[in-house]
Amino acid sequence: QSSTETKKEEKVSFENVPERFADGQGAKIKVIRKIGGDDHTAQYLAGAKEEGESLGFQVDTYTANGDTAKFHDAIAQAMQQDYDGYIISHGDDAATVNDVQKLVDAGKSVVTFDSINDLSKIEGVTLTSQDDEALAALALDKLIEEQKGKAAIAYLWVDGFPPMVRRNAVYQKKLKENPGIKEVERFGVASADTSVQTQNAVAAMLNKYPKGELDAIFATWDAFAIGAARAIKEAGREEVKIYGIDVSNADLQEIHSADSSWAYTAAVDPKLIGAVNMRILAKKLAGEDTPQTYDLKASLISQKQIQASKEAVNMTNLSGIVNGWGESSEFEEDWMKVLKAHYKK
Amino acid sequence: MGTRVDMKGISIEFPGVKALSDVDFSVRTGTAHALVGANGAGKSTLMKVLSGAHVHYSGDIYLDGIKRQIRSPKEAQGHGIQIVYQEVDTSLIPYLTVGENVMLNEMVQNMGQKQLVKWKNLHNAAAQILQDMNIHVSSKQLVKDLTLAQKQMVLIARAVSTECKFLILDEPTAPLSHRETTELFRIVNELKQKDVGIIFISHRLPEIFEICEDITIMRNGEHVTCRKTGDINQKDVVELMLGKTMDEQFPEVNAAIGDIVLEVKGLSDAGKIKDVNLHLKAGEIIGLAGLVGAGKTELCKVLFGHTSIRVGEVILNGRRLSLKTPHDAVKNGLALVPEERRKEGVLVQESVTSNLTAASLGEFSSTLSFLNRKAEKEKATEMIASLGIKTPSGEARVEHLSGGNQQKVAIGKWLIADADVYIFDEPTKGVDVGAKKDIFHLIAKLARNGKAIIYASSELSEIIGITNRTYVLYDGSTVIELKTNKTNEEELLYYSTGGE
Amino acid sequence: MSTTVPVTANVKKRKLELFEFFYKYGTILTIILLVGVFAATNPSFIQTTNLINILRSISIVTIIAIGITISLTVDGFDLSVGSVASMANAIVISMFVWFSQDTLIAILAAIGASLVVGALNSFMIVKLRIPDMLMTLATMFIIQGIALTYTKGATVSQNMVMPDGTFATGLISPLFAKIGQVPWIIGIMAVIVVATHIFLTYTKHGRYMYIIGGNKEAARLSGISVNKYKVLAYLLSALFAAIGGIVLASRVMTSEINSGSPYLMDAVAAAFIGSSVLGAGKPNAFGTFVGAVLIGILQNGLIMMSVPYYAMDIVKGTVLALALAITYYKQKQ
Amino acid sequence: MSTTVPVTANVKKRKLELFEFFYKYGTILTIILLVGVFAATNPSFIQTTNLINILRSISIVTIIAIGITISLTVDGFDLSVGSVASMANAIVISMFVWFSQDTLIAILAAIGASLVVGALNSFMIVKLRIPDMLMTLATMFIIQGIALTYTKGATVSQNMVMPDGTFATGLISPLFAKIGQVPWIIGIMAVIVVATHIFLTYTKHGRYMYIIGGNKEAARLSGISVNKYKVLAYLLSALFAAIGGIVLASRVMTSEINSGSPYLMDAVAAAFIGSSVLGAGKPNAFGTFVGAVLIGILQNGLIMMSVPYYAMDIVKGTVLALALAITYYKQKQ
Ligand SMILES: Nc1ncnc2c1ncn2[C@@H]1O[C@H](COP(=O)(O)OP(=O)(O)OP(=O)(O)O)[C@@H](O)[C@H]1O
Ligand SMILES: Nc1ncnc2c1ncn2[C@@H]1O[C@H](COP(=O)(O)OP(=O)(O)OP(=O)(O)O)[C@@H](O)[C@H]1O
Ligand SMILES: [Mg+2]
Ligand SMILES: [Mg+2]
Repeated sequence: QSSTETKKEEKVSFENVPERFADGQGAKIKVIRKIGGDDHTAQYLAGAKEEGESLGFQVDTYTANGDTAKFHDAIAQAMQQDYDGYIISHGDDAATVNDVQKLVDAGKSVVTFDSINDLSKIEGVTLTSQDDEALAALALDKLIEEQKGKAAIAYLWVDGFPPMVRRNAVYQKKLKENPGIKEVERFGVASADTSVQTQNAVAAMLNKYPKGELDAIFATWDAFAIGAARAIKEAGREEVKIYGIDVSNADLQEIHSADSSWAYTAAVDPKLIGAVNMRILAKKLAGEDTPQTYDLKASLISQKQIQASKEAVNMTNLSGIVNGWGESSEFEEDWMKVLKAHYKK
Repeated sequence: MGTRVDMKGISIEFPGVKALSDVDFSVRTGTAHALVGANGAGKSTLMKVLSGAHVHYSGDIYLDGIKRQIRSPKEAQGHGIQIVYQEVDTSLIPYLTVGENVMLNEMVQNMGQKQLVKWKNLHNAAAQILQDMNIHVSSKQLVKDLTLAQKQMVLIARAVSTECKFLILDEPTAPLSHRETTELFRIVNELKQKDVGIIFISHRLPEIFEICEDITIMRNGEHVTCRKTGDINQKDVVELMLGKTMDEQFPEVNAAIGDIVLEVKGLSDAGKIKDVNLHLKAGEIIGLAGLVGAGKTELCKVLFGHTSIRVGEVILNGRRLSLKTPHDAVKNGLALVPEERRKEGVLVQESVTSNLTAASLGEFSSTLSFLNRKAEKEKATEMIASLGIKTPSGEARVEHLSGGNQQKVAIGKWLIADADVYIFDEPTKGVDVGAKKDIFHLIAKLARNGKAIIYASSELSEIIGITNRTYVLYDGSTVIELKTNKTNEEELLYYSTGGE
Repeated sequence: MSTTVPVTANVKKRKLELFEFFYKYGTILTIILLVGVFAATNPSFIQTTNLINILRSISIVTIIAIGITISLTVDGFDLSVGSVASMANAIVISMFVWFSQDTLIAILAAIGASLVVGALNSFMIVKLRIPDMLMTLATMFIIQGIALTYTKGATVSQNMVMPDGTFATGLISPLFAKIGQVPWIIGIMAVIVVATHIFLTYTKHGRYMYIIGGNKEAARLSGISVNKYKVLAYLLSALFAAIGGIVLASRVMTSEINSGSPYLMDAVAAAFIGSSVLGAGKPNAFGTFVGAVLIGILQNGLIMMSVPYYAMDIVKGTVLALALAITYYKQKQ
Repeated sequence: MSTTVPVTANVKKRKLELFEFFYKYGTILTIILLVGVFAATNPSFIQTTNLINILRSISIVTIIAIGITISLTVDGFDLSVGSVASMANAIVISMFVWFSQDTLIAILAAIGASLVVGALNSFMIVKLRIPDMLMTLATMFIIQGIALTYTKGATVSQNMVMPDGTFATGLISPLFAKIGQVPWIIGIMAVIVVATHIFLTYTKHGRYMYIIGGNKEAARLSGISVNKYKVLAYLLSALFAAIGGIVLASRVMTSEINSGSPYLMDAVAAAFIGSSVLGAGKPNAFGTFVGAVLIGILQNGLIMMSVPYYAMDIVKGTVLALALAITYYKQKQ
């Protein structure tokens, strides 16, 4: 009753807004993510929640902290409840396909991120992903270019995760193409304290390879890169440059500091991923067409850009420094803007 | 006739101790054979060899003249040898029921191919055994809730429940009072009738003369002699045990009695203790007499702040005490030598020295709480010597000491800590006659130094021997106060049983 | 006068009985309370489908916790169950995917390997007398590493890329996939709980294990082969961990690295909470199941109430503490 | 005849002594062996810089393990140390970044909060008699959740974006950054190890704690305030966990989610291994340090030998088992 009253006073027009949202019906969305405990997760969920709430949706989030069975339990349970749409992140096992199939069979809308490819067989589900190939290529090309095709490098990578597998494929290809680049050492663990473990590991590596025997580090994950950067700083070996993938606020701090050796990082804004996922889901709920797959575009962030900035850099003001960062109007329909204006407090 | 066991040339060694050297021992079925010796003489060790608990001995064991291998408890039991160990805690399972504990051997040895435990039958059988022995405990109770005496009876019930040829009882009567002891002797006599051979270890010599036909005396891990009980008297036994003559066991106290130190008025707790009244003067030794379960231990614990008071008051030197924890009691100058030594009295994993100084560490530490280890060690060495504690060194762990010596450590702890009121709960339990004498002399000396002493014991002869006055406890209440020199054991027993 | 005495005694007695009651039924009361609260806020909580969800979600934890329970009965403690479950998961999936074996062989291979781990644990504990917790901690690392090495740190799944660039051709049999589905998954759990309960309570072997757990020395002296039963306990504990891993494999149809390790903590919690259920005072199969139900209900209810994921641990911990408090709070003597 | 007897006795005695020797020095021998092997394969292993690396890498584990050691002395067990370290890390960084406080206040806030946790633990354990492991397990969840809620599940770092869209303006003081750097980080560890060693071995309070750990009932009846010392133990354990978290904060200059939890396992391992060092037979500070050194050397040396990360756990576990085996293997009586 009262909501219709406020609507009348509203300046905005609901003319082109899809019916269900124009009625003020809103939507209940569940975001379920398998991995957790890292900044990427926090930002991704925040992005999705913020975007959804700005559209007047109710958004519940859950992470299974890497526990696959709990992840599936959560999906099964959410199916029981009256959610209109689901965003599934990191469902990289076969069982996710069954789960999503059931959701779709129940007439629900589903958007996925960084999940198993077989999901593309299910009609009506959108698979989004970071363009991992592009991320790896951006960072590696820069490494090859700056080291002039000849370098002894350490490779920080861990197997077992689809994005890592994709990044590794690019790495192997680039190694073959550039025989001057030699991998002398590799390390990687995915645990709750990856950065500290990496820090200790790289400290040992630096000791093993004195000045001149190690030129660069390729870090396929920011948790590796930040650990390596700290170790290099502790050892005073700034000549070893780091080329990384992914970025977070803490990473930007590290890159920004004067004696950091973290030269480049290739990344997609995790918050933006969450937001874009939400928009695609909103379009589905509105009954509009959505693509079957969508890759989010990667950017390369350089230390020079960051250090040139007068003020401190963080994930939000990075957009002013790196072109195309954090701002995408992809899938942002006009009616969404109307809704956002309406629900703005 | 009958079967016999012969142990020949048994020797055994532990790190730092030669516990047995070349010991011979024989027993026949249908008789009770006493094994006596001072604390640490090696009685328990010898019996552990016979029951298969120690495997690293040298020497031979013969059954009916045939050499037999006994290197595990199972083998011993296979030959019909059962044992009730001295330290009850080593053989009871506290979190299981009385029934399961009684039927343990039955469950382990006689189930054969049967896989399922029939709970009803088990509890019925256990209840029957307990009833036959006049033990009033429910078979469904958990063993951890029993008193020491009840635990001892459960163990005896277990041993008796299995068919056996030889039954070893290692100081079974130590925690028992007159009534249970009589009951036990009735059982022993019945077993003798059934042609079972009993090996009986005790420090109460009169008992031995009451039920045993033969006696073997040990000293310092060696066999001294084996006689018929009819051919030897108590005094000679003591002499052979100790290797020296012993004079009067109870000392002349002759302490100057001072003012009232401790007064207890209308004391009750949440359990058994009801309306206890007593008073105690400096230099005085008062006795707490009573049967098993009369509440002696519980009263001692209430006075020591271990169990909380419900009504009534405890007044020490004119001040009403608020006893919330034993810590409060110690601060106010009380000391308690508890009954269950392994559970409550000593720290089995710690060294003798640590044990002796545990209650008085404050005296051995500087203002910054740093310990003066040298002073600690000196004091401990002094105490080891003056109590005659048999230990390889002050650094030896208490768990390796013999039972009686553990008890001495538990007492020694409080002698180092200087208290005003000493509470002794069955302090001579498991202590040999020589050491008993030492303990009585120590108590007398404390009294002469103006300390006030409470002496709780179910051994009436000790109550008569050492105290000035005695309170008899019956069912948790003090029923009467008696002047010791005007009473006798019969009168104490009369009041202990409720004056029936 | 004479009438007041029994009255106060009665009150006291009733108070004691009340505490006794809480001690016995604390955990179960907490469960009832939780169900009430969750059902009141969201009626769908007590729908059959959701109750089945809950049972399904606790089944793997319960199976693994039963293994821990058995190791606890002999006063041991098996920390390696999580990694054994990971390993069993890896073996069973790889048998299908890499080697195209059938269901029986896949399962037997996983169980066989786990029993080897159990045998290793018990050998070191029994023969070298290494304390249980320490030894199984070491085994935990070793098995974790072996499982990782076996899979080269990668996720094993159908059609995966092999190191030589080809694709894995094996398929997971549809029969195997059944194991992880309702009603089978719940049935397996139920059978294991009931069988273990019977084993521990009604057979002499179970009793021997409790006797060993209660007093090892007494058990030895009464002729029980303590070592034999310790070995049995660790074999059973490894066996149940393996079954847990196999069920997990069937549920997720892949083998991820360290997939079993998150179950360790929950399983330990379930077994410990279970020790106090119905005042048992010792580890027992039924109690462990109740403990797992408590944890499962909590998890499910909190998700349903849309508690933010980061606050979930607070509630979970608080309820656990509460259940413990009402279970252990006993009137001071 | 008479001459042979002493000879065999001597041999037997020497054999006994040898085992006694291994029992005492097993862990230390393992360390020497490892250092030898690693140095032989890679001489840079024993360079000063690398030794400093090792000490630096174990410092946080050691500090936290010392807290666990103290809880073990009173026969307790504090599982909440990992989450307390996470919380202290979050508080200290947020004090700088969100509230622009100075170093002293930031550190005091973190320590204060941790002591509240210690007090909660000890209250529940002492007053409600909840078993230590269970209670601290519950606390672990609660504190983990509180730390996550406090940071909203995000990493706290300088210039971070706040929920309201503004930037955090606080800076971490350069003084604070020193704590996590050599030589300070190693110095702090050394001071804590030595101070705890002195406290436990040479003061009466330490002795009381061991007495309580040995036999609580006997300790109580000796007039020791068991409860007071249990409280003290849990407060100290929380304090050291907090210091560990603060040092970690200074080392990484951010607060990551659950940053302290990985330290739990290693710290437990260090404390347990330490119990047997030099035949102490009980938890002790020096032994814990040796245990941490063993783990640290292993980790560092394996990286130097380029052991693949997934095989590292195998080696780590095997060496741990080996150290345990030579420590606990005693000749059968
Ligand atoms: N496991 C052991 N380790 C080391 N020494 C031991 C061990 N068992 C017994 N001893 C030592 O062997 C000696 C004999 O002890 P035993 O227990 O047989 O004495 P006992 O005659 O039974 O004395 P009590 O009358 O006090 O019970 C003692 O000096 C004791 O310290
Ligand atoms: N831990 C306990 N749990 C339950 N009941 C107990 C406990 N301790 C003692 N009791 C009961 O309290 C009563 C008094 O026991 P207490 O030990 O004080 O007797 P006692 O006179 O010292 O006898 P004893 O000769 O056995 O030492 C007994 O009826 C006993 O059953
Ligand atoms: Mg003895
Ligand atoms: Mg008594």
